[in-house]
Amino acid sequence: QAQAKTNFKVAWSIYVGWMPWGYASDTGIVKKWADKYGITIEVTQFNDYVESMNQYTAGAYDAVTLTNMDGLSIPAAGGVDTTAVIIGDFSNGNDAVILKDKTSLADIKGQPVNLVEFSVSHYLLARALESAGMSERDVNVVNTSDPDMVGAFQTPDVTAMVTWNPMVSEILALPSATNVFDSTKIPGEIIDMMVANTDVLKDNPNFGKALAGIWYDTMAVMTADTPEGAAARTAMGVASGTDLAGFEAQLAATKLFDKPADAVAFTSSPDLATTMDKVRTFLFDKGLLGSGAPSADVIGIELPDGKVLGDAANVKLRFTDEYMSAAAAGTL
Amino acid sequence: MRWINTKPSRATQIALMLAPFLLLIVAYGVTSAARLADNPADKLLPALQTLIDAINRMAFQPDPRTGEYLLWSDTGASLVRLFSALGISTLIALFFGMVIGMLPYVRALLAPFVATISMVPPLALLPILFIVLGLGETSKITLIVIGVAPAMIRDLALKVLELPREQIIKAETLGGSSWQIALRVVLPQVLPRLITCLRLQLGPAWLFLIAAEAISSDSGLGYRIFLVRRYLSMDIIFPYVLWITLLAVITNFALDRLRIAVFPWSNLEAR
Amino acid sequence: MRWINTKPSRATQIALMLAPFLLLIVAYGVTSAARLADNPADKLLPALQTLIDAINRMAFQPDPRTGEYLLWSDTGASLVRLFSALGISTLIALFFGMVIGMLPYVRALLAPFVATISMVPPLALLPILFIVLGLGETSKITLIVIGVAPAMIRDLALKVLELPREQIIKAETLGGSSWQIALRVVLPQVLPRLITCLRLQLGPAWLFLIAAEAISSDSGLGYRIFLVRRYLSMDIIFPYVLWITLLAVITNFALDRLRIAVFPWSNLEAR
Amino acid sequence: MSEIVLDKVWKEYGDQIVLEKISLTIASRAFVALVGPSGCGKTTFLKMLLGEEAPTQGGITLDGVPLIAEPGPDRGVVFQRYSVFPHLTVLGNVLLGKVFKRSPIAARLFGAERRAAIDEAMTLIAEVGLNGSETKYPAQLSGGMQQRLALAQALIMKPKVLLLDEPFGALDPGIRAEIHVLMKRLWHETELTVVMVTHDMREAFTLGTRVIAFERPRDRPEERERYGAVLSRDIDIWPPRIAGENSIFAPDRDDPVIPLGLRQDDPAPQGDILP
Amino acid sequence: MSEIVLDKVWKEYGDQIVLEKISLTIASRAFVALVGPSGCGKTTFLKMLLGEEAPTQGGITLDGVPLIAEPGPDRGVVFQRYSVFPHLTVLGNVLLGKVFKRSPIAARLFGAERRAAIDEAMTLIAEVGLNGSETKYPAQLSGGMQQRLALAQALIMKPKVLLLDEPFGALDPGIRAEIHVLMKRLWHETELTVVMVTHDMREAFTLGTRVIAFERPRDRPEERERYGAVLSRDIDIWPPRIAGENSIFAPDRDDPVIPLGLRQDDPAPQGDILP
Ligand SMILES: Nc1ncnc2c1ncn2[C@@H]1O[C@H](COP(=O)(O)OP(=O)(O)OP(=O)(O)O)[C@@H](O)[C@H]1O
Ligand SMILES: Nc1ncnc2c1ncn2[C@@H]1O[C@H](COP(=O)(O)OP(=O)(O)OP(=O)(O)O)[C@@H](O)[C@H]1O
Ligand SMILES: [Mg+2]
Ligand SMILES: [Mg+2]
Repeated sequence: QAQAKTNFKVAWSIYVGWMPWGYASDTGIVKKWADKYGITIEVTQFNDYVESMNQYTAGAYDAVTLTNMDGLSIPAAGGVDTTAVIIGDFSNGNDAVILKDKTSLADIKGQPVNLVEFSVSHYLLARALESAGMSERDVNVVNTSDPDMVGAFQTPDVTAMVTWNPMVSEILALPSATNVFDSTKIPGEIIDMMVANTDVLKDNPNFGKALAGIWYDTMAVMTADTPEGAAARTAMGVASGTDLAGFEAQLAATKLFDKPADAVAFTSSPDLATTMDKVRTFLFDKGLLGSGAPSADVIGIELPDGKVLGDAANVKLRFTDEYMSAAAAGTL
Repeated sequence: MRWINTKPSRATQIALMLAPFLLLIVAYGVTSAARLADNPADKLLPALQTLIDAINRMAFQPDPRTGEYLLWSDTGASLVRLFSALGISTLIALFFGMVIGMLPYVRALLAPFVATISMVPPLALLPILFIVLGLGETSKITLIVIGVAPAMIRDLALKVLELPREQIIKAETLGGSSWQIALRVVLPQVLPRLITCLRLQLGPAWLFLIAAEAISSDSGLGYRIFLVRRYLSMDIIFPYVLWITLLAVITNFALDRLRIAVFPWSNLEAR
Repeated sequence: MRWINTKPSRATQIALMLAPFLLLIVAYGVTSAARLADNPADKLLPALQTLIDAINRMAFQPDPRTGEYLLWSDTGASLVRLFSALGISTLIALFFGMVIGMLPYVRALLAPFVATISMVPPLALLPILFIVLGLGETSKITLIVIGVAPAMIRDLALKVLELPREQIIKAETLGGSSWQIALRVVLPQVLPRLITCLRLQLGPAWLFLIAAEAISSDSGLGYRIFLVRRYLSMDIIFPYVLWITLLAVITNFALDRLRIAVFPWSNLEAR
Repeated sequence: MSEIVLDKVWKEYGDQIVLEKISLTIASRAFVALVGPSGCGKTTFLKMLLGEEAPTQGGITLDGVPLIAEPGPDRGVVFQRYSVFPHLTVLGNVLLGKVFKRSPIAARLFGAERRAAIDEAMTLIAEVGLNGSETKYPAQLSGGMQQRLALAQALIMKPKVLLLDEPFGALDPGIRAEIHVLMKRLWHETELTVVMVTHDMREAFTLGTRVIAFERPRDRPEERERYGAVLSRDIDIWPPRIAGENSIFAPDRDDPVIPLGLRQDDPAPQGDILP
Repeated sequence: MSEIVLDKVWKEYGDQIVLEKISLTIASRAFVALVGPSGCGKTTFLKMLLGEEAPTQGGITLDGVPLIAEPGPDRGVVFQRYSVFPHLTVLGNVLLGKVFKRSPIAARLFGAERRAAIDEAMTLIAEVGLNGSETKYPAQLSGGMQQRLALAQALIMKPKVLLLDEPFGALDPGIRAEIHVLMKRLWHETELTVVMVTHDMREAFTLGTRVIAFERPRDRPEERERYGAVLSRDIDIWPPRIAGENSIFAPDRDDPVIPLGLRQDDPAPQGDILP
């Protein structure tokens, strides 16, 4: 299917950890790196996260931003061999379980919980319930679309909600809302990354390198404590519908890997395997690894050290530090 | 012979009628096969067998989690919402359509307002709706009503106004009061039109139903479509879309039969 | 005097017309003030001043990122999509409406298909559309066309069929060929109806536009509404909704004027 | 008694003067035929008698009492079209007036009251020659039968005045002749003052006791707005027709010509009407 | 020459027999008036002559050649309604036939060709008494003027046969009388064979050279489906009317009664038509 080619399409959707892609595209960083490798990269913004993944899975895009869990359950389970090129950040408070007028996680028992079903919120809820010795049977999940979470929380019949930023900070600003469990309690388990089609990447390693180059260039600008850095953060804030302060609040809840070395270290640590095992077990329980999946092992997950979690003959999700290492080594 | 005068025979007509549907199925089959040859796990255009498996799973096997037959429970939930909303819209349209159409004061008061309201995009007002009405069935039904009722009111008020003035005068010379004329002259004549008008709103009603279910729900046809859309499970989406289409076609047809059965004179008029 | 015979004076009429709008504004003001007194940070019903600030920000101050005036660039982007889509739908409807209405063979072939297609909920087909057509303007425009054209085709074909058979026969006795009759007898008579039919589809067209922009876009009125919906920024959503409503009302009115200006005879007919 | 007196009646629509200074006394039980060119204000005149429009100046009295400014059961009306209710059967149409009278809230009759009303309606239906068609809808009747129905429907109210606006204008001549006979009989037998607008001189002279013509004395387009129509002719038929009495001079002069024996007022066959 | 011969023509719709075994020869330049009760198949008969419907059995020839099975420019037609195009002005309506003939693709004329066609059309418009109204739309004309327009529109094609289906049925009697005069003049002056359906006996005898009646011999409801109408009467008018010649016996016997001097065919005033 894939061959050497020069035109690549990248999809991203609006989320704090992915806003740099829009900024990079607007400010010419993408073009700079694409030119360097003699390719063109078309960066497309999606308003709807699910649609961006679907488009990638259906082959309309070469790379997309998504979370580790969705990477496994959507493209990988959809038969598209996918490689995580860049581990951009992990959620460190961006996702939260919020109760209304109650203050402890244990109070969630028996309540309806509004969340985007089968999303990382659902995973976070499962981990939260697990931590309190409960299971999903103790609550009643109601699917609710993410843009409407803030409005929904203010309605009388909503008492518990799991969602992510920017909705979390909007909701927590309401007097009745309490954060009872958030992703700081499960650090490193909700990972935001840029993935690409493995075949495309294999035939066009320059594409991966360009992506890494773009990302770390942009990181350098946006994390700088300079007027330019503030301007970049302001721009990203506005593009995501808020302002500088709002955006920085979201950034604070995000463990951004602005140095490639940190990302390499995170990717290579054995914790990743543990995390992915939890994730795939969760997905299997929910029947999201394919309707006929006999066990959580049905899809193979390759780790940077070459070890495979699950079916080695059906590896569909690969973690690699190749491109991030190259960035760290300055060999892009 | 001119093209406009050539008429197909009965058999040709049936063949022609079926042709585009068959063509669509064949085109689907071919494209699907081609994509699957490329990537056997492709989900966009599942093979026929996959579709049948999915239908079988959704319609005839209980869901392991809840023990329900999903297609039927989804259909039930959606239809309850749809028909409640359409019922409410119909009553609202009937009341406001009649008073706007009959009473000049009310017409001056409400006609421009309803015309403006009918132009407001209801989806944009969803957050307010939720907060005022909560996330339950009420807000879903209300969304459909808001989306559908203003157009019905306008349509019906227009129908009332279109009643020949002669009829109203005649009714007055028969001693009818405003109320009696409303009850015995206007109402029965707009009822069949109300049904026609309801049929026209079936499409929008389904649209708003799906939109409402996409936003917050735990069952319903639209809920299921948007839930599995997350996994690009076209094997479920396609049958669901076909099923919705079928339900809409049947409702449409049944409403028309109902009109003819209940108001036989309304069909005599047509010509 | 019977209620149906009491008529408001011109002045009363205007007062009555404005009343519901004023009432709405007052109701908003009161509720908003009450909510803000409760929680000064409440975002659901912003104070009037907040709304004016937001309008000022969106309409009259350049966006720091792009230097554009957002309201206008959003409006531009949306209107280009809307009008392209409506233009294309109109052409499609005109062509298919006329051939279905005029040619019995084409009618047998396409009428049932179009009727079925018009019942398919287009929102459910969005993923396929985006994959087949990409995410550019094409797929957004196509969604609107898919949502709007089948209904227009049906409506128009019906109008063609409703032309008195006598007229067609008369045209034939004047020596007209199928083509000439289409061009000089049928087309000019369905054109005004086409405009009416377009007006009826404005509501749905906006709906689909907003839905398409909600999924993938980087400008447009619907895009902006969905973007800021995450923050419940009603201070932006309300003005945008009002603005969309206003645009729809103006378009609706302008199309009707256009019809009367271009086809003066179509208004003589009305009564 | 039902004498109508118009005293210097003017009617204007906005700037347009339609009728100018009409003064007229219509005797009780007269049959006035009103003729005049199209647009001269005949319908407007009738609407003023109905109470549907008010005169701009001047007054109208019925039996000396100013006219009620709304159509009511004392004045019946039959128009050229739309005079019957398409959603009611023949019987339903004729019953309606009775129902309105007896049942102000439910607008429906039950039991004995209903049976009495039906009896009365059936008599009237037979009177206008529609027996056998009681359960049909107007769309299943021919044009002539529909106008008969409209007459029956109006007459059940026993109005003092019957106003007819080109009631037979849309009928074919054969059917028209038959309904003329009926009309004349009804006028003879019922306590009615009739005002009928018509375009047909023959009809005016066949039915009326008095023929009145409206005309615009100034009718150039630029004058249309500024001058209205006036009463231009007022002819009493001689020898006089008197309600309830045969003409002494020529008992059968008013008979219509019966054409060639084709039954033109037959109901159209069902197949023609049902789609 | 335009002789129409019908040879044992039957017409059935599905199981329903409408016309039974009609054999008839219509001489060139005849004016046939066709009468009969509603639903007996008069329109169906006309449609067969038009080519709009085909006989179930039997054949129709025009000048010895089997009839083309489609309406065409050799046979003109005027219906009771919908005979003119509402979206074209008077001039546009009359021009249309010329335009169709000369411009097969664009269906529009330009320059000298257009001017010539307009001249011809204007003559015909004057002929039917519509001069001055060239730029009006049909909705701005009275019913009588619309039918005059329909005649002019049909006649510009110089058809051999003119088929009229109750052309004047919807007109008021005064207007009808005027248009009768016109119709007769046109028939005298043009090379036309006319077949006219009418409900009005007087009209049939005033205009026709021959009056034909259709009737169902068996017309009980249960028989309607099984038996069609037959040609029941065929009367040649005597003394004969001959196209292009004045009647020797009574040169003015055919004049219509001119009523009371009211101009009943005046165009309705604009205010009445514009909403
Ligand atoms: N509601 C109205 N508003 C303004 N003008 C009106 C109204 N009704 C009638 N007219 C005008 O008054 C004049 C008389 O109309 P009317 O209908 O009384 O005429 P008519 O004699 O009944 O004509 P016809 O023979 O065509 O029925 C016309 O010029 C008409 O345009
Ligand atoms: N297209 C058709 N299909 C089936 N039946 C038809 C069709 N057209 C006419 N008929 C039937 O044929 C019979 C004759 O109809 P036609 O219209 O010729 O009558 P007509 O003599 O013109 O009547 P009218 O005086 O009412 O115009 C009627 O019974 C009618 O129902
Ligand atoms: Mg009138
Ligand atoms: Mg006929």
